[in-house]
Amino acid sequence: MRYGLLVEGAPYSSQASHSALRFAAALIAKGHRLESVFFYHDGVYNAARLVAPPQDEPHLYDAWCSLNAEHGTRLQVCIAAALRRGLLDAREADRHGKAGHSVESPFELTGLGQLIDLGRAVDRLVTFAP
Amino acid sequence: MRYGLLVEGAPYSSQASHSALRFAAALIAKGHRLESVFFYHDGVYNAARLVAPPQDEPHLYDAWCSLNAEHGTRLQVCIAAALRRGLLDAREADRHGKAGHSVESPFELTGLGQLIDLGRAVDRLVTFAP
Amino acid sequence: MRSHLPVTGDLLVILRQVPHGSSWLREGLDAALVAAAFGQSVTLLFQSDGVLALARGQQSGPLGQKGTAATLDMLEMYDIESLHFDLEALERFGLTQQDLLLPAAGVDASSIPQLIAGHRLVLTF
Amino acid sequence: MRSHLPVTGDLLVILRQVPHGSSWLREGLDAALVAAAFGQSVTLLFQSDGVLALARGQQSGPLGQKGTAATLDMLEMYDIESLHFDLEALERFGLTQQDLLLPAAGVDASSIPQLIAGHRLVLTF
Amino acid sequence: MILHILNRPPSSSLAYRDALVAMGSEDRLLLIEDGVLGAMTAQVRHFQAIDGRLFALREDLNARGLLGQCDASVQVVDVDGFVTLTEEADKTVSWF
Amino acid sequence: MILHILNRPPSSSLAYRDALVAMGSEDRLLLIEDGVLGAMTAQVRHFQAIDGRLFALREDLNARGLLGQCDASVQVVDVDGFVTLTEEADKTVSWF
Repeated sequence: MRYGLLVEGAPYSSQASHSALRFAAALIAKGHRLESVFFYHDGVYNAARLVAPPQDEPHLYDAWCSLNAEHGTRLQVCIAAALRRGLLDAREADRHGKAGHSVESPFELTGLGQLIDLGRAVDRLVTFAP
Repeated sequence: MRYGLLVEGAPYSSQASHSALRFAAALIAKGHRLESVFFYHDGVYNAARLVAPPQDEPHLYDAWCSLNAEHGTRLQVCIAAALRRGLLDAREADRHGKAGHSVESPFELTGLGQLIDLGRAVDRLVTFAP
Repeated sequence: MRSHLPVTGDLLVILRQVPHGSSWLREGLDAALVAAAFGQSVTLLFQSDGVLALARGQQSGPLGQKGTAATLDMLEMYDIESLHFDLEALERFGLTQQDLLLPAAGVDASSIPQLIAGHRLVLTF
Repeated sequence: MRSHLPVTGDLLVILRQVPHGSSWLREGLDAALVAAAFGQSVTLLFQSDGVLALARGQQSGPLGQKGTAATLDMLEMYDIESLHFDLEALERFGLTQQDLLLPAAGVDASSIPQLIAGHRLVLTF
Repeated sequence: MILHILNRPPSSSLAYRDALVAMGSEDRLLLIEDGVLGAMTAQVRHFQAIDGRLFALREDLNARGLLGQCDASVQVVDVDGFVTLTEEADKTVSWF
Repeated sequence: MILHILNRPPSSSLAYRDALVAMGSEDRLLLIEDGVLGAMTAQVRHFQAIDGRLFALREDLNARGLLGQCDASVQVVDVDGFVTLTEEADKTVSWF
């Protein structure tokens, strides 16, 4: 089956990201395909490129990147939710006249329409909330 | 009286920052002094320098900066909570080998000990949680 | 106004949070509006504390926060006309249909499973 | 073990959240440890769902998340020995003192206001 | 006197129980943010144990259109009144 | 059959009421994260209306040291079982 995940919790603050990553690994191991993870609400904070978690905690950012690298899962971040939380890629930073950026590939800023498309394209969309 | 505030909610996600800013203005107008706002838990996201909120919403980041500029209120961010959420100043970014930074003055990354000091120094410490 | 079930469609958005206290309500309404703009048939259910999103007399917050009442006016523009609210929750707050700022259909608890079953995708906020 | 009140001190940290589900518990314990390291006298109260922080048998999460059980072992090292838990909450979960991994004093609901009154600063997590 | 501050409504969160249990006989409770739902006539029974010591923040009632639904037993204060309550209290405790 | 997923405990949040009201007669409820507190023998009465259709995630019970407290009426599944539940369901709805 084709799956999509909707992640709405900030990393480390809530267990949502941990649960979603665990579920992602399990569904892929069972032979399903994970098309995309869409980050919304505080879930957009998962895309913050500068995270420096303690050594003895899971590195959630790297885990998302691995999911993308190994399985081609897209990491889509709601742009409206991201901008008001300080998450800008180089293009948006430029457009808003800010020096520096806080989001980069493989995370991509996209419109909410991509969440609707995802919901239409996949067989199952599972939400992990804070 | 001398006041301190503890802010634990992310901006825009919860009302905590709005309530704290409103309370700050009122206590200062009544002749009290606001020594410091300490940001902990998801409150540390208030320090994200790249925020680009919609035009028709209050600009919370700028409001914090005004509080500092006009009243000398310190804006202290728990460094441990900040690092695991991707909030690094130039010095921490350098120390962790990251290019770019997401926190800058007047926000300052400090240890939790500063919260304890604040609690000891002020007459009232009021918490705004998500 | 009572709801005539079954109501079916592409997307059901369930709104359960209070206006102003968090961004959930706004983000839920944004999802509904975008889905409608993409040509999906969208139904809204205001459940639990979410019924207060429909209360008359909402205003901006003291810092000028918009809240969500203005966004509700946009629902009609986007052809989202299937609005439902949790009758039991309205009663829990001592409100009546006259206190609501939009025409919406009351549903009792036993009808909510049908609403959910009738939509391909359900998002809760 | 019952608590002998009044208990007084500089800082009371009230812990009300479940291990693993959020960072509240960890951040509350960190605040307590730092305060103790700064020479403050610190009391902990595990209230409501927070009593589960004291449950025996906690483990790492499936991604290797530490949780907070290991941090509890550090309390003694930092001379935080005034540990209290909400008796009613323990009962709510069907647990007894034998299920707890640390010696702590049970307090009934009527004693919680005294604990709060006895400390200069109270932080809730 | 200690000022307790609650920002969750009793209609969806049981945080109000933790706050009530923690209150001494002179303590006061201020409802703010979504907590003001507890001040509505249809909800205020959750706080009957502290009748006369219950406050609600006017700005938060207003923003939600609920000022007219606020029970007569609740003392409504604006943000200046919130500051005054903290002046009069020995300390504050927040519940969420 | 629809799979409902709940991550809040009935001891502090009333989200479980919204979930139960929303469940059809064949639907299933999976407790995850802090929601697994509801699977404890002392708490499971909140879910008696859906007896036989209540599941709890093993990993989350384990991390909290609560596997031994889980009521016999609850079907404990690991994360593979979670995936299977989503395969068998027409869709999922999350409550929080």
